[in-house]
Formats: sequence, C-alpha cells, structure tokens
Amino acid sequence: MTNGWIDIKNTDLALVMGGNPAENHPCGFKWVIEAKRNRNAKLIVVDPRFTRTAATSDLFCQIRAGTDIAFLGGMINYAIANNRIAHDYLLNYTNAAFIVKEGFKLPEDGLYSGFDHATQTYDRSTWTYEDGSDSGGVVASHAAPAAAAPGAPKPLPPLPAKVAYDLTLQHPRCVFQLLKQQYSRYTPEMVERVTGISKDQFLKTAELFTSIRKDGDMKKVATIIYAVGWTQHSFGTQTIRTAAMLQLLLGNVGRAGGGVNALRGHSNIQGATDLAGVFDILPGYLKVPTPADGDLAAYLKRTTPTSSKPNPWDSYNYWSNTPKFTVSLLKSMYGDAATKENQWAFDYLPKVDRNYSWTQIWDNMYRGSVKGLLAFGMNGVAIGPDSQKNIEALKKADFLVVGEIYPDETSEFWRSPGITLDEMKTIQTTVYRLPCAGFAEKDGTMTNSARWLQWKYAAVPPPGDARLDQDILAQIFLKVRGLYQTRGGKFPDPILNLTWAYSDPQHPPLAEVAKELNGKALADLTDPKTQVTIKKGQQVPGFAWLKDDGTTACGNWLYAGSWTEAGNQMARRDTSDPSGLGVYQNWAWSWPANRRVMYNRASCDPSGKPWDASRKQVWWNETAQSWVGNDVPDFKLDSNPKDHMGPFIMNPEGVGRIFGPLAAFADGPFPEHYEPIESPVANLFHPNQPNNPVVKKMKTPADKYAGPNDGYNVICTTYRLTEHYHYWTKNNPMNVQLVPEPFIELPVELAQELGIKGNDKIKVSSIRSYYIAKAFVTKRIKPMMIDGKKTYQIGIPIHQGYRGIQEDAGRDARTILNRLTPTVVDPNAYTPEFKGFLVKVEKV
Amino acid sequence: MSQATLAIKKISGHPGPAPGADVERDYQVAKLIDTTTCIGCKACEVACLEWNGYTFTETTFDNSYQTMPSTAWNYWNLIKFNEHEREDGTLQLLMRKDQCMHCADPGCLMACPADGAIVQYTNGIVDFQQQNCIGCGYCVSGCPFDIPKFNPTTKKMFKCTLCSDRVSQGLEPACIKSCPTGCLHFGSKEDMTYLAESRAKQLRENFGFEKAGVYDPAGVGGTGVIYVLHDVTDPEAYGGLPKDPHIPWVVRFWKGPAKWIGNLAMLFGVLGVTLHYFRYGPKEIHPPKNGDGGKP
Amino acid sequence: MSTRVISSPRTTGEPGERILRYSLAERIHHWVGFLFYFYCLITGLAFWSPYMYWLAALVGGGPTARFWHPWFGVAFTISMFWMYAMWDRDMRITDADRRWKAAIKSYIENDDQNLPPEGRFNYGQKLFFWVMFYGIILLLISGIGLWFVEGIPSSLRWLRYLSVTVHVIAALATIGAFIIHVYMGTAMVRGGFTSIIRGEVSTAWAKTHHRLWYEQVTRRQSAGR
Amino acid sequence: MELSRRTFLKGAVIGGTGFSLLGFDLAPAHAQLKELKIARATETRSTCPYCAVSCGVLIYTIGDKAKNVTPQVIHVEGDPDHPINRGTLCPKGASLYQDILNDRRLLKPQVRRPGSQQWEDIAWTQALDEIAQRIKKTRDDTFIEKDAQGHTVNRCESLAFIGGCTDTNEFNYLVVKTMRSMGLTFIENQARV
Repeated sequence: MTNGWIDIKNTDLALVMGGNPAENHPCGFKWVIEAKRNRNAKLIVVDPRFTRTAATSDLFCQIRAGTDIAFLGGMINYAIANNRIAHDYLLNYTNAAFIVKEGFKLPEDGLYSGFDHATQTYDRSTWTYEDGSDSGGVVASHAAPAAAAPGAPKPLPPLPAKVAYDLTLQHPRCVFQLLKQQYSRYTPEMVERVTGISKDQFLKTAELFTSIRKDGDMKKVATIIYAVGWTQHSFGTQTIRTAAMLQLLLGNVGRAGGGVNALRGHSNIQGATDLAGVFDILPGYLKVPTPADGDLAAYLKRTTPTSSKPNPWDSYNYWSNTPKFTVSLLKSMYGDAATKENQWAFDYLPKVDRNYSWTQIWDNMYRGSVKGLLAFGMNGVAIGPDSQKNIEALKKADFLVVGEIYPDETSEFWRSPGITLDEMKTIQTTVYRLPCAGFAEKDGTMTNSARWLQWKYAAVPPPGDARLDQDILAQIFLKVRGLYQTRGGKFPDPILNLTWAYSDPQHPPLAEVAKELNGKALADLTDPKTQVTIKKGQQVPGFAWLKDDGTTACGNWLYAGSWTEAGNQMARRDTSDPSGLGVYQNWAWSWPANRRVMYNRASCDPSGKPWDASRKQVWWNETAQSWVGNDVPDFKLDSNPKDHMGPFIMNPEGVGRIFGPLAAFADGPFPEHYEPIESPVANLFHPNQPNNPVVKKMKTPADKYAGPNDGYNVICTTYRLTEHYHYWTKNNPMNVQLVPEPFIELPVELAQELGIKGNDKIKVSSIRSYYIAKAFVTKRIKPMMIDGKKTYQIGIPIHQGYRGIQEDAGRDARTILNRLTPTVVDPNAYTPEFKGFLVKVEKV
Repeated sequence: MSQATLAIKKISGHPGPAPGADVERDYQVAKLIDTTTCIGCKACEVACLEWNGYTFTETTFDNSYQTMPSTAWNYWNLIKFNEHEREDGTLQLLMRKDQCMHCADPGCLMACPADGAIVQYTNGIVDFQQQNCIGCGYCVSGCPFDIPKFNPTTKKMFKCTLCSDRVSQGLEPACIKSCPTGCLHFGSKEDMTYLAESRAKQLRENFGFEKAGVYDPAGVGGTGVIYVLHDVTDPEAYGGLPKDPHIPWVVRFWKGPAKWIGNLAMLFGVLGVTLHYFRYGPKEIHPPKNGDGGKP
Repeated sequence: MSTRVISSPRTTGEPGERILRYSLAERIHHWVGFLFYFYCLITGLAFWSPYMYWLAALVGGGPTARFWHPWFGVAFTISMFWMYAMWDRDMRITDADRRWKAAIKSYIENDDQNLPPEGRFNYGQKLFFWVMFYGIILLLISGIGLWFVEGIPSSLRWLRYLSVTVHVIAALATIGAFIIHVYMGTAMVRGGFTSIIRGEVSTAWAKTHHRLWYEQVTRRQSAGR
Repeated sequence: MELSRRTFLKGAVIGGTGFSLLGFDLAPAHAQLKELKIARATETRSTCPYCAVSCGVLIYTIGDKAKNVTPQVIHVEGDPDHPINRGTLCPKGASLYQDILNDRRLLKPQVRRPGSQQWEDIAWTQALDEIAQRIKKTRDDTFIEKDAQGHTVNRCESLAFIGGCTDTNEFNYLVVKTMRSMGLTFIENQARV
C-alpha cells in the first residue's frame, strides 16, 4: 500500500475495485467505514458480484470480470474530458509534460510499436522520451529515430539524461496528449458494451469519483483500494497501472487518505516479497543478475538507473544507491568470503536468463526437469492453476518436502481423489511431511500490507514433535553443508561460505536474524555532514549509512533502521498519534525509514504548502530550510522546493510515470484493454488482437484453453470468503461451522434457465476439469448485456480441497476449485489468470 | 468462587418485589447495532462462541451466507442475511445481528414461573440463571423476539447474556469488542441512543436514506440493544425484526389480572365450602322409617 | 335406566346391612386418578403463582416438578379415560337429573326431603365427572402446546398464547370442581369418603342419598337369588 | 460446593423464599457471575497469521510461566492497544483458539515411500539426513556452471522452494540465504499467486 490501513480514515471518497475488503480484510475495512462515519466519505464498489463490501457502499456497479482496464480507461477519458484533473500536480509531479520520442505508436490496432510476432515480444526502444539536451529542452520535433538494429534483442538504450518537455501540454507527442488520445477510444458507450455497466451508471460513477477535482478543487482526496481481483489476470499489472495513472491525474498519490492501496493477502506476503522469496529479485527489490552481466560492474551498471528529467528539474533517483545496497547484501550473505577481489562473491549468486516463476516450476516439473520441491506453508496443488497438471507434475518428481501444520492437498497428491490403489504403486515420488510450528509458537516479525514490521512473541511451544520452521530449514542446510564439507561436490563455495554465525546454528534465534537484516557496520564509519560515527559491529541507524566498499553488511536495505543500537524498533508499542491522521510514528516500524505514507512530498503544492491544511502530513519549513511534518518526509530533507525535485524519488525521472518508458512494462507504456484468454466475446476495441500480445500459452498436453464456441460461455470468477482463509481454516471447526460446505454462486436467472434450485448439487466444468458443489442461487449477481449479448457470470469460493474436517467426513465432493483455472500468466508479475475464465454449468 | 456480582432489580416468579431493587445506583448498559455498517462477517458469532466456550453444532449450507436458520441454545447471536430488493430495483444485502434485546420490560421475565430463573440487573441486562431455570419454556411464549432457546439435554433455557460476566468485571461484551467495522458499540443507554440518533441523522442527510432511524421499541419499554436501520419503517425486512414488539397481551393478562382472579377464585372456592359447612353442616342420614321410599 | 348391578357377597338388603357401592377396580381407578391429578394440581399451582412456588420444593424442586407435571397430566388423562370407560353409562345425564338440578337449591340447603330420588350418581356428581373429563382433554391439548412450545414456529405464535389461555381456564375449572367434589365427598356427605375407600355404604345411606340406585340394587338382588 | 454455571448467593433468593413469601426480605439480591476465565491467565501479544491487516491479538494461556506448566491456550482476543484493529478481530482471527489448539495438527514427521499407499513415521534425524542427501545429489547431478554462451551462471534448476508468506521475515531471509547459496532459481511464494 502507498498509504496505510489507518490512513484510509482520512479519505473523502473510496473506490473499491478488484477487491472485497469487507470480507477479506474486515479489520482493515473498518477505516473505510470510519471515513464514511466521520467524514461523510462516499464508497464506490465495482465488482463482478454484489459483495458484502458492496452492501455498505453508496454506489455499486456490476462489471464483467476481466474488463477493469476498459472501465478505468473510461474514467480517465471522463476526467480529461470534463477537466477534472489536478493541473499543477500533473504538471510538476508526473511525466505528463515529457515528450515521447518519434516512432512510438499508440495501439489503435491493439499493438504498440516494435512488436515481433515470432517471439511475441516488443522491441521497446521506441518507448522512450525525446532527448531534449540539444534544443534547450523545449521542443524538438525532428530528431531521427534510432536505427532499429536487426536480429538479437540489443540492450535497451538508457533514458535520455535531459528530457524534452512542454509545460503547456500541447505538444502532440507529449505524454498528456498521448494519454488523451489513447483513452479517447474509451467512450462511455464502449465501456457499456465491453464491461456490461450501463452508460448512465458508468457516468454516475465517473461523475462521483472525479467530483473531488470539480473545478480544480485540490482539498479533497480519493483513495483506490484493490486486491487480487485486479492482479489475477493476464493483464493484471496494467490494470493496476491504469488506477495509478488515474490517481496521478487526480493528484491523489502521496496524500493522506489517497494513494493506490493494494490489500496484500497473507500476513507476511509483503515481508516475503521485500525479502525476495520470488525468483526475479534479491532482498530489497534488487534485480537478480543475468548471465549477460558477466561481472559485478556490468550488473551494477545495468541495474543502477541514471536520472532522466527536464533540465531545470531535480531528481533524487534514489535507486542510484543500488551498488551500496547490493554490496551490503553480499557482505551480509557471504561475510568475509565476499572480498573486493571476488567482486564481493558476485559469482556465488545464480544468474537468471528466463522465467522461473510459479507456473514455470510446475511446467518444468511436468517436463521432468524439476526433481525436488520444498514446500513450506504453500499448498501448490490447491493453488493450481490447473491443479490436475500440478498433481501430474508431482507424480514425476523425485522427492517432495512439505512443511505444514495441517495435512494438506500437496503432501497427499499421491492419494488425491481419482487415484486408484494400484496407480499409487506407480507413483515413485518420496514425500516427506514435516510438522511445523504455528503462528503462536514463533516469535519474529511480519510485515503487513501497510509496510509495518511488527515483532510478535511466542505464546505456546509447538505441539508434539513439531519444530520451528527456521530450525528445520537451518538443520537441513547445515546437513547439506556438512555433506559438502566431507564429500565436496559441484561448486560448494557459496554453501560453505554462507554466513551462519548464529548463537545456536541449529536453532537460529530470530532476533539475531532481524539484526542481520537491519545491517551493521564492518568498520568505523563517520557521516561527513553530521560528524556522527558508528563503531565496527554496531547496527546501522538507516540505509543512508550503507556503503559499497564492503564496510557495511545489510540483509535488506529497506529494513535498515528496524533494529538499531536503540533496540528492536519493531517491538515498539507507543499508541500516540499527535497528528490524528493515524500515523502512529512510534508503533512498531515501517519501511522505508519508518515512513508511513509514501510520496508524501506530493501532499504539498510545488511551493511546499500542503494542498489541504486540515490534513497536514509534511511541509517545507522555510526557517529550518528542511522538510518537516507528522510523518517522515519521503524526500531529500534539505531540497528546497525551488529546486523542483520530483516527489517520486525512486523513479529516475523523479516524477510519477503516466508513461511507462522502456523496460518498465512488457506489454506497453499505457494500459490497453485486452480480453481474458478465455473470453465469451471478441475484443471490441481491436477484434484482430483480442488478447495481451505478449502473453504466451503453455504447450504441455495438460494446458488447454477454451474459446466461446467450445461450449463454455459462462464467465467464472474465483473469490474468498470472510469466514475462511485459503486452504487453512477448513481444518478449523469454528470456521467450518460458519461455512460448512463449498458452494457456487449463480444468478437467479441462470438457475431458472438450467432448472437449478438453491442447494442443488451442480457441476461446473471448464475445458480443463470440473468442480462439484451446492448451488447458491442469488440475486447478487445479475445477467449482463455484453455487446448486446446476454452473458452470465458465476463465482466460486476457493476454500475447500480434499483434506479438511468436512472433506475427511465425506460431506463434500472433495474437488479443488483451481482444477478449473487456466495456466496463463501476467507478463510483468507472472500472476496466473485465476479470474474471468469460461465454464459451463450443469446439474449433477 | 467469583466475587463478581451484579445487583438485581427484577426477579422472575418472585413473590413480592425484588428485594432491595432500588438500593444501588447503576447506569443502563446498551449495545448499539448499526446495520448500515455491518458487513456480515460473523466475527460476533465467533467471539461469542469462543468466550462462552459452547459446543459446535452441525450446520449445513442453505442457499445463504447465514450460518443457521435461527439462534440456538449454544449459538446466541446470529447474523440474518436478506437479499432485499428495493422499489427502485437496486439490491440491498441487509445483515442484522439477531440476539436477545435485553428489554427494559422483559416478556421472558414476566412469563417465567420459576423463582430467580430470569433476573434483570440494575444495569439493564436480562440474564438467565440456569440453576433456577426449570425448563418450562414459558419465556418462549413471553418473548416478542422469539429468542430463548431450549437445551434438550440439560432442560434449561439459554440466550445471550450481554456477557454479564465480562461486564461485571468492567470489560465490554466479547462480540462488541470483536466487531471489525465498529457497527457494534457498547456504552450507557444515553450515549448509545445519542450515537444512534446522530448516525441516523447522518444517514438521512448525507447518504440518502430518508427513512433511516433508530429501532428502540417502546412496546417493551425500550431495549438494551438498539438498532440503526436503513429503513426503520420496515424492520421486518431485516430477517423478521418485529415491527411493533410488545409483551403479548395474553401473557400480560395471564401474569397480571388472571393471576389474581384465579387465586381469589380458588380462595373463595375453599372459603365458600367452609362457610357452607358452617351454615348447613353435613347431610343427615334419616333413619329408615318403615322402609317406605317416601319423600325424605 | 339400566344400572349395572354391583353385588357384594355380604349384600342381603336387610336394614343395617352394607351395600357395595364401588367395586375394588373403581376405587383403585378413582384413587390412582386422584394421585395423578393431585400431583398436577400441586405442581400446576407452583407454576401458576410465585406465592405457591414453594409447593414445587415439596415435590422435588422446580425442574423435577416441571419434568413430571406433563407426564402425570398424561397419566391422569389415561386414568380419566379409564373411569370414563367404567362409568360412562352411569354418568349419562337423564331427565331425572334435570329435575334434580332444578331443585338443587334445596340440596345445597340440606332439606333433601323434597329432592327427587337420585340414581347412582346425582346430577352434581355427574357434572363434576364431565367437567373433569372435558377439562382434562383441554388440559392435555393445551398442555402439549406448552410442553413443546419450541415446536410451535414463531409464525404461529398465537397458538402458544391460545394454549396458555386454554390451559389456565381449564385448570381453574377443574380446580373449582375438585374443591367442591372433595368438600362434598368428605365434609357434606358423611360416609361418602368411606364408600370410596371401602366401597360399601349403609343401607340407610343408600336409601337417603341414592334411593333409585338402592331400589335397583335390592330388587335385582332379590330377583337374582 | 459443585461449581454450577451460576449460583445465587444462598441468602438472596432460595433461602429468602421463606421470608419473601410475605415479601418482607429487603436485603439487595445479587447474582453471582461466572469467574472471568482470563483473570489469572498469562497474556502474550502476537499477530494474527491470516491476512495482511496484521491485527494484534492477545493469547491467554494457563499458568504463570512456572517451570512445571506447559502453556495451554484458553482464549484469544483482539489487542485493544493495536492502532489498526483496536481490539477487533474478524471471524478467522476470533477463532485462532481453534487454530492453535487443533487435533488435526501434524505432530510427527512422516514419509511416503515410492509406491507406498500410506504414511510411515520417520525420525527427525533420519528425515533431515535423507532430505539433505537428496538435495545434494540432485544439485550435484544437475548443477549448471556455465550456460550455452559460456557465461558463468552457477544455478541449479532441478530444485524449487515455495512458501513463506505466512511465516516471519527472518525465516524468509534464511530461505533466500540458503536457497540462493545452493544456486536455486525456482524460488516462489504466495506473492506470485
């Protein structure tokens, strides 16, 4: 989240779309209710179903699953057409005024410039800014386009240091004009035909949402709250970008009660992401080295952006510190073995040159190249997508290690429903199921969706022979290291040199690991400006102290400052909030640098005065010549507003990216509406390019994709209930009592058509598999007119499987929902398209 | 044994007034339920069952998010789900927490024949005392909201106690503490009424619910549990919340005048025959005069 | 009017002799019925009024009283039907009873002379029987409503109120009748109590109180020998 | 006296029945209430493991941390001081008692041998040894030092690690350290799905 949970209470208007916070984040949703109750804030909900969030909303639109970009594009079009935009904000804090290089083509026909049909990828060299260095930066309309080199994808050119720009926003190739032209096609009529939301309902919604900027009023703030409803599509990243662009257009980012707020799902999904539990990043969102990088210097050169801004502006370009963070990470991982000579153990890191994401694991296992899987608290079979493929893949694997607290589907794939006794004999996979500790049996920190790191304490010991997860992991690693020490083996160096200096190696205390994450000085360091020195071995107070000369070690630069010499900041419990904006500076610790609302410099006008005095976050203090306020300024403290430094300090441009240049996105600088892979209708914007051009379908026999004429014409979306938690609480008798059986929500009209009554057992099947559950005939999902054709949507909760209280008692069909979902992923985030695929419904 | 006690101001089936009913001062507690901000998450159902430690019941899915058709002896509060279609065609998912209303003039207490089975504390909470309950079920007839539920094994009646054990220790009820959106609120009756009225006013003026209002039925002398409803003129749409709940006149008559009439009638019955006996004495058997079946 | 003749081995019809009024079976049924009724009365009164709730303490405490009251009610109903089976014909209200009824005032004032002769049971006793008989049927039906009050859905809540009302009224009616019955049987009609205990009455008692019944018994007796 | 759910102070009602028959008993009647079950319990502050709101919870366990007691959870409630949830919990958080104390919890390491139809118990040491040997063998068999173009890659593509999103930051950092040191590239967690 750019803001935080409690900050939502400061909003004047909340758009909840692609998420169902009332059911999935109830205690966080209290803050939307608080805004309604204390500020008369309005709540708009746009969802394929009338959810319990919609029950408390002031305006609800039922949208076809997978058409969010069309809706949001329509909103951008409406905002620009009715001049409901934050003009100063747009001009100074976004790249609206930047001029895009000649040769860039908007996707009227569904394709941006530079698309290569053979490799299904873009040559993105044309997606960059016009170089404004030679002509004083104002207008340069004739620079020759760079010759498109044939053949191998050459490394992308860097962004121009000095960007051409036009503050009048009139230049035909300035970002604002391109934006206007791009979404001019998203007329209210088109929105109605694509999304199924009637024209006047859409206009009412657009009017209400953009009303905060009626005749340029900058006081009000709107927030956008979303969750996996947006992410789980083959264009998920672009959907979220549309929302970000809309919020930049309306000047809501960085302000109390504003921002783009993703409601992360799991308790520590944010922490696991910060610490790079995913293939393509290293802790602190550092890029993983590629084979082409060759050595550390080349890798750092590739991953350290240079600022690219209009000449008179200033850009902090904080990622320029990447070398400091990377070297500190390597020193933390490999300690003394990381020396200047071996490029700080750069070669110990595996190099990544292709996609190793979630669906690739199962695809490679299915093809036999992944032999062993360690699953600690992640139920791969139940998650899918296309769970049957995952089960087939596991049958081919050598060994599977599952660390769980309950018996789950993944550890028992070999006796999942449909596998006969003698087929079990043919499954050669060895499965180890290790009993792990639950949340109440572990201390340590978890990072919530608002980036707060909070320390927790263990209340009870693990039951039976269960062991703490970190102990299991440590013991496995130490045994592997022991084997390499005694018998040697392939490239043992990183394993032997990994730092493991915990007081009890077999049971690493999490406090020591937390300190390691914060980072410490490996030599006496002095800050030239403030003459403060910290001794060797002391914890670094913040990431500003990190060095790239090997004199500091830090597990994750974002967490520097979480455990300083002043102790465990994450365990702080001071409940004071002097500003009343819900900042709570001294409760726990939030990254980065305990900042609670990101980009909060943008809450002030260019001269450094808050747009809305009643919600003051940070402001420029002329006398102190510094930024001060109720929250840690997300800015260079001493940068005078006259220097016009952009508030988005992480971007090379220093400003918000309405236009996402070069390698930012795989499928285009602007989001374009593409139909889900399995869609009932053609793409009304460009029929000959229905789907996201860069999305690749998988090729194994277990990967099947349906079209509307394959007999599947009902749109299906998957969702979560408030009473259950993924595949976990089906083991909890209390939650099972609340929702005892799986069900399928379908509209009354569809039920009548198929002769289905409430509680009937029905079978929903996609081209991949089937799912059986009771019918929940409801008025909360209405039939929709998509391009004049009556279309039905149904929704299915994900929570049941084949091991659980009801499942073991044989009280449900023991089928897994994610057998239905297609194996196709978003090109930027690699999230599978769990929502908006095609099924057919029949009585059992 | 716990030292926690709560002073009583009304006792069921008690000859004469509750002793010392007006001796101690206490504020009236109240629970506010703002159905306009209820998200039907059932945290209150779970918190209640967790705190009171009652057994789980076998539930089946019945074409609704609702956990079970009605409250049970071991499931004291239940959210009633209602897909309500408004006149202008828009849909409302009404969610109302159904539990004992803790009436100021409780019908269950009036109907209960057992001495001390149902008591009303000076802070307004109406509570069942299981050890005095005789399981007769009169309270089911007395209650206008159909709340008391019978446990067939222990033959006792159960209902929400507004966490009298927590309240007596200065804690708020478990369901109220747990409610994520703060739709449940706890405090004195005055504060809760003020909160409810201001919320209803806000709904009327800012959120377009012209008929929003506070549900605090006078038919039972006002309740310890008050609702804020989107449309207070149609409470029935909220899963059968009675429009004008009052103690049934049959029960009122039965426990009021009929009681005295009956008692007096019996008293006079006995007195009558005794006086008759004094007046006329027993019947004499006349010695048979020559066997004639004559007149005497 | 055919009254079943009850003979006792010692009945000989001479003055001073005892005549069998109630057979052993009849007496047992009467007293068993009384036992059930009396338990229901005591517990019923306990539920009826707080001032009499202490009665429940006498018969095992509130819950036990509540548990057995309905069962004893059912038992009394069964014994009532049994009595009905026995005395159905004797209890039929005849013209003689109506004439007797017209003169009931003198019965109350003990100048029994100008009363028409009574059969086996006089009109008062028959009235008592029928009041108890119909009373207990109403009590049973409304009792079921009270007993399984949760079985009645809240949509039919008026049925609950009806069963309360009917139960109360029927109970009061039976209690009134019971008071009079006990009074008459013990205080007013000397020998009545012993008749229901030992089953026999003196010939004079029979002639005085139930002349027609007396004549019928002695006539048959003499015819039968 | 047997502790029934609630008992009347004898003096108040039953004993008073005799007197109160005549309605003269004026001593204030008090109901005795259930002992507050968390009155003497140990209170531990933790964070709900479910969603990313990270509600603060108080876990009440028996015992006062004396040596001879294994803490047993008796109640879980929201932490009123936590600024985000302020004591509230959702239906999942409020039923954490059943998540901590659950008879379905896995209590001992088990292994399913190739071709077998049921689980077998296995000792921790043996399980961990076997796992370590399998990891080493698989890594050594398939380790790629250089790719086709001759660049050093030092990666192992035949092992995968998934998980960690409801586990602590420290555990995730240990995962990244250990798995990256073994050259794994297939590392994923729930953030991806």
